[in-house]
Amino acid sequence: MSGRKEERYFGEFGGRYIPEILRPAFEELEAAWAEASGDPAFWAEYERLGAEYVGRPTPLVFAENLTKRFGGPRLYLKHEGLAHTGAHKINNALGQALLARRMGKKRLIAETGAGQHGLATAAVAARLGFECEIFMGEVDMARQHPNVFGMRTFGAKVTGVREGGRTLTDAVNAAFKNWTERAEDTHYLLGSALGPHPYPTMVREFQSVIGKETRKQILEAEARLPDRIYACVGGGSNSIGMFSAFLDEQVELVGVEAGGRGGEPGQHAVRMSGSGRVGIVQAYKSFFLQDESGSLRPTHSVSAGLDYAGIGPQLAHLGSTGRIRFTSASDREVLEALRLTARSEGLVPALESAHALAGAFRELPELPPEALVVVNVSGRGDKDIFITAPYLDGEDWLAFLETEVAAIRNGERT
Amino acid sequence: MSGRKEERYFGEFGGRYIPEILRPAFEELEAAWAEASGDPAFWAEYERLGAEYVGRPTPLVFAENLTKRFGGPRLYLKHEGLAHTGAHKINNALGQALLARRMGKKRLIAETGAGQHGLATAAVAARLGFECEIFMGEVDMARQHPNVFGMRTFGAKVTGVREGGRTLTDAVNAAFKNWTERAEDTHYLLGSALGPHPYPTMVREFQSVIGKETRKQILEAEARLPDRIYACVGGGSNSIGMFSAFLDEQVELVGVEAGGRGGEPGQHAVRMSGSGRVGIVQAYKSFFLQDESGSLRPTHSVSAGLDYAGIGPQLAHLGSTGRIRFTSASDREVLEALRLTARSEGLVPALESAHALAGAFRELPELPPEALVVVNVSGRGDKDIFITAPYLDGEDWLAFLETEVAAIRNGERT
Amino acid sequence: MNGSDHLGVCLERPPEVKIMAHGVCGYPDLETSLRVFRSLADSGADIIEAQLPFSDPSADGPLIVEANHAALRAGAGTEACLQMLGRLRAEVEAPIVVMSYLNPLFSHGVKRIVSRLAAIGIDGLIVPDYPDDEPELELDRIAEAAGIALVPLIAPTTDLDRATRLAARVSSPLLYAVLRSGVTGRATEIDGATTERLARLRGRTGKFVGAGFGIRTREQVEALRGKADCAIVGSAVLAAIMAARESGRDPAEAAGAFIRGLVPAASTAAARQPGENQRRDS
Amino acid sequence: MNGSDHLGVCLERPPEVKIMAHGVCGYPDLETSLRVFRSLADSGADIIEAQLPFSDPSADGPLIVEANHAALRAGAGTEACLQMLGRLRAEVEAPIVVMSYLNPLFSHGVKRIVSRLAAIGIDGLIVPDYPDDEPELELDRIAEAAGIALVPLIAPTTDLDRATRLAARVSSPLLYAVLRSGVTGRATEIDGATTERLARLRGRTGKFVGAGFGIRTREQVEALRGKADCAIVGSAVLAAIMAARESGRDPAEAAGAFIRGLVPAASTAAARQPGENQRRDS
Ligand SMILES: Cc1ncc(COP(=O)(O)O)c(C=O)c1O
Ligand SMILES: Cc1ncc(COP(=O)(O)O)c(C=O)c1O
Repeated sequence: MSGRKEERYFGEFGGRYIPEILRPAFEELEAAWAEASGDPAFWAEYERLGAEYVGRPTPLVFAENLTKRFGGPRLYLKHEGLAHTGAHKINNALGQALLARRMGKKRLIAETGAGQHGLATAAVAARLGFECEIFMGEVDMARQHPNVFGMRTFGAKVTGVREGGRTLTDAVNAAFKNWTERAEDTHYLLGSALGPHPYPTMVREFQSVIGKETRKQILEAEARLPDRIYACVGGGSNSIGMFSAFLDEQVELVGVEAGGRGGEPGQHAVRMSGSGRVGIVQAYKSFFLQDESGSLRPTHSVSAGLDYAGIGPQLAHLGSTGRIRFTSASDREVLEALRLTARSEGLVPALESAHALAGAFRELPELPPEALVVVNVSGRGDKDIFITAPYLDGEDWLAFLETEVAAIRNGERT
Repeated sequence: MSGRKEERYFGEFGGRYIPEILRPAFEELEAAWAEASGDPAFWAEYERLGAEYVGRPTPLVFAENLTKRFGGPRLYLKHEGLAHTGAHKINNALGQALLARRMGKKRLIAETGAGQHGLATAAVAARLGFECEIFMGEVDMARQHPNVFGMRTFGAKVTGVREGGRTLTDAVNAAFKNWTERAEDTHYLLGSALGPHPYPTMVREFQSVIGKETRKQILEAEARLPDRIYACVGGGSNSIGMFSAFLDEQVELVGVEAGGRGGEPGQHAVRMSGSGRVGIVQAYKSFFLQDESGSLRPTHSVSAGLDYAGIGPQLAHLGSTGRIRFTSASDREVLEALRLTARSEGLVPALESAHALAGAFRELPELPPEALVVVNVSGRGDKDIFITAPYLDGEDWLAFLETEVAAIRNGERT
Repeated sequence: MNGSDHLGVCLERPPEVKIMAHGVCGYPDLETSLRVFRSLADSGADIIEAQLPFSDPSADGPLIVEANHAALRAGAGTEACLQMLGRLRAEVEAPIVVMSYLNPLFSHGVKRIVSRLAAIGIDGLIVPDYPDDEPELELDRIAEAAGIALVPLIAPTTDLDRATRLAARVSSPLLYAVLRSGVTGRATEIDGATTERLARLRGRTGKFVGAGFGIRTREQVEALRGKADCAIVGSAVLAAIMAARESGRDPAEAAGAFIRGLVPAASTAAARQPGENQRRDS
Repeated sequence: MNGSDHLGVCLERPPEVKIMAHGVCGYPDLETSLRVFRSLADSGADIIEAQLPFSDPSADGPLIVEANHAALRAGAGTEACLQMLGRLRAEVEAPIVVMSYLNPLFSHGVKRIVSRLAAIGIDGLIVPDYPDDEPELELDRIAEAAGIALVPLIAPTTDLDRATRLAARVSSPLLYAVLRSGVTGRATEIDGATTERLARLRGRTGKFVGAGFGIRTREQVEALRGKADCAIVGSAVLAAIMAARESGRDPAEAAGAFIRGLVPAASTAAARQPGENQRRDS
């Protein structure tokens, strides 16, 4: 048995429930990760490209106007939206790509839902000279087309997945399947802190730069640690990346899940604070939204990046032990939080990140004025324009799209 | 006469050809600028927000793959696209907004063409608590609608300009006109290093952070100054911001203008390396694309941000003296440069910035391998998706837009 | 008699409040604009203000901007406009003041265009974007030398000391007092404070004061009586022209009718009869 | 006789290369899937592989995935599938092996579902995402205790030493040798190297070797003769069923016909006649 149990599990969650055919790939990956993660030169290169290419550190912004509005607690925003390609996803993409290079791989594959992870992977692949193929459910391809276009611009092949609900889960399956065929030359660059060991650990380590920077920045700004930190939770990479630096501190950690349209099955993606049950799906053990026969349920969220039935095993564990408190925000609350943040701070969060903000806005008024709060803004909102514009801009947006269609048809756009 | 001639002019270019009604506004602005620009506290605040809000410094990226491709000269990219709101424009917006706050103004107005300057101004206005109105030609509003939506998301009012060609020039006029009515409580936040004194100086100073950072970064990376620097030239703010740190050095400075579809009048925006003539328009003296009666000609560029008939007076001067060499790149060259940069370096430049890259790519093969070249990538390409996607993504993009229109009509997007 | 003097003579005569009527050269086309100017003069306009069309008329409101662009689209280059003005000069006695932004003048060559204007017999020049502290073009000196009155613009924000200095710099007998901030074309309320200001301006500078921006009714013209010497009417004339064009009526006739409606009750058409406002050769 | 033994007995009898035929419980609906399984058994399938439908069948190719989702849409929950399997068990003699991903088992409770499968009379269990180094679920121990054969999957990448260890861990008489990388459903070329590997696997482990992934022709089945004991056929059966549905033919009949076409020439229907592959009560 490779990998001791305590390495592979977080409490009862985690593990590596892989088919026999992938065993060599995982053994290779685990060995490479063990070796690289202990090598200062590896981290030096990660940091060099993090600074030079990703644009790290991302700033910690004091949200002066929101602080005033909520009458007290000082609110800071960690702005991962300023990272290259617009979200924290690239921290992990860069780290794994460097590992893949070290392993001599020539090709990167990845799943993507919202497209942010695919975009980050495609960018890093271009930069580091990998061939790249991104698997994406056909439903997601249709609703997140700008990111599809973005990935292609970076030279990646985007392969539509026709199976199941044709969304993120199906893309994960497709990527794993592709990997079983080409494990020799291919690294599967998984996009969140989930999946089989060593992904949850590896992704957390690559994302922990968020928490480390935040810790340093808040100490510089306020000379103390925050009382509370909010992060949105899809698979869990931005939240665990932020939280990991504070696990041993007196800091309340709050994960905000996608409340979607309401509590009915299929209308949300609330796994921890809702109806999730422990299961073993996509090769790891965690909380999943599943039916009584153990099949994953469909999910819904206004933000494609939180629209997933599983959650990273470390978060499942920390949620079970109570170290992380979980809550959720509805689609409507999220759109309002986005609007308020944009108008107050001149910063448009990704819809995913707006969940963290919505969670914070709900609770800020109850906090004492001397409290210190950080919200992780995992990404910027540009990517969401096709979702937010119809909501916030209505008729104007429709008219604009119709004009564009006509212009393309008339050959005015070439 | 306020402002000595040597302050207002660069060689024979510049000046302040304003109507009598704006004189008090300009005297107030000039005095405030003189006072603020000499106050270290002002710059400290500019730098603090630059770091915390804008995300400065932006990285200087070594373009390893392009360097290899062009067989020699080491190529670095200054990545202003990682600045908040996606382009260098925010450096200036932040600086002027801080000045406006110091002057006790409550309202910011600005013109915008591509929408990047409007977006930056709207963001900064939200952040610093100003009321905000952006003037934008109706033609530009239609073709740059995502930025219109972005500005509105920040709470700005976007006012369509129905006059003239309904593009940037008309928006400038509209902003000036609006200013004449509300100068007491309003600052006109002009978007490029042009217009009447003190704008060209002021905007250059706020943008000079680009050049200063680059200088420091290239010295750290290569222990010497570059041999050549390329920047695209619309109004001239990113170029002068970059170049100003190198004017007194042995560094060749190259400005790349919009070659558009070709040399015929109306098909390009080549003022310096083409058919521009000296004129006095929009309150400053410089090179303008004008007809024999002194009226501005229409211009064309695939990039809305370079689609302007005038050029900043300091660039006009430095072009006349030969200190800056001007060249141009055609729409096609620019789209190819964008594609190549995306695939080689995992970074999608704004179409404006892709002009600088296209100019460099044309000349790199002729340079000796030991040469050191910097290109200013003034912005990121996300904003251009409605222009680049029909070109690069064709049918797929059309199909996507049609699906969106149908989805909105069916109420699936609310 | 040079342009300045011609303007001065006109301003000294009755009526008490004169009308300076504005039109855009070449709008809607050159021939029609010539007929419009003629009709303005025939209908009681004491002074003609003829604007050279320009792509970026930055002090003008929507109607005048629109007329500028329409004129340019119809081909009214500076050269063609000058020729039209030559014909106009031959036909009307009233002083003609050319309004132009700087660039059409600069582009033509300042010296060259001023001497051409002088040769035509143009009396004055209004240049809204030529401030007093950018004298490098020497437009002021050149106009002066050619005997063309460079009419200073005085803004509501210009204090009296400065207005006095601006007035003293030029030999123009007329000042153009802008009645309010903003651009041409919107209605202006002419209240007591405004007329007081005009009167003080007249008193301090000893010049004739024309007042413009937003004048469109006989009442507004009346309100100037005793405080200013000339009502300057621009967008309102254009509005009449545009309305006529929309309903298929003659623009020149409509422009004239509008001016006749403005003439103060006290200064009857008869009072103007023997004056300057007649075509020389009609 | 427990499941492992039942499977062992079947594998010892002729024909030389047996057929394990796969179907998805509840596809296209529960009744039809029951008829499909019956028809497979009637038509010469020596072993039935019945898959519990699951939302994320991560080792399967497109056809099987599609059938899984269709079955779920048609309401084939685990409970309903178990009942259908009970009816199947009562009707056919051939060993029945249940194929399931972990989560349907885990979700039901591993102990509980294994004892229910045993009670029904299921002979074996194939769980593609249950690796040997995650024994915490104790599925291996629990299945063993219930006498159900937990059939190990051996990948082309599994070396012989490891394969031997995997085989030795369980009392299952059968190994499932995956013929190539990738997922189910694409054609597989069965070359000399492949059959040699199968033979060595059989030799080293002393177990019966079933070979699957991409088998769809009689020639492929023939190629296994002397090297492996069982051809495992999955997607190809589904393809026949889907084609039948599209053209309005009976899926069960089509599945049977497909299996009849696969049976090696040497093992005639007659040779199987007195065997296990008859419904008990037909
Ligand atoms: C901006 C942003 N935030 C959050 C997420 C959710 O993922 P995770 O929970 O792994 O951070 C995504 C996923 O696409 C994202 O794009
Ligand atoms: C990204 C970018 N680069 C360049 C420009 C051109 O302006 P300037 O020449 O002032 O830098 C613009 C204008 O919108 C822009 O958005």
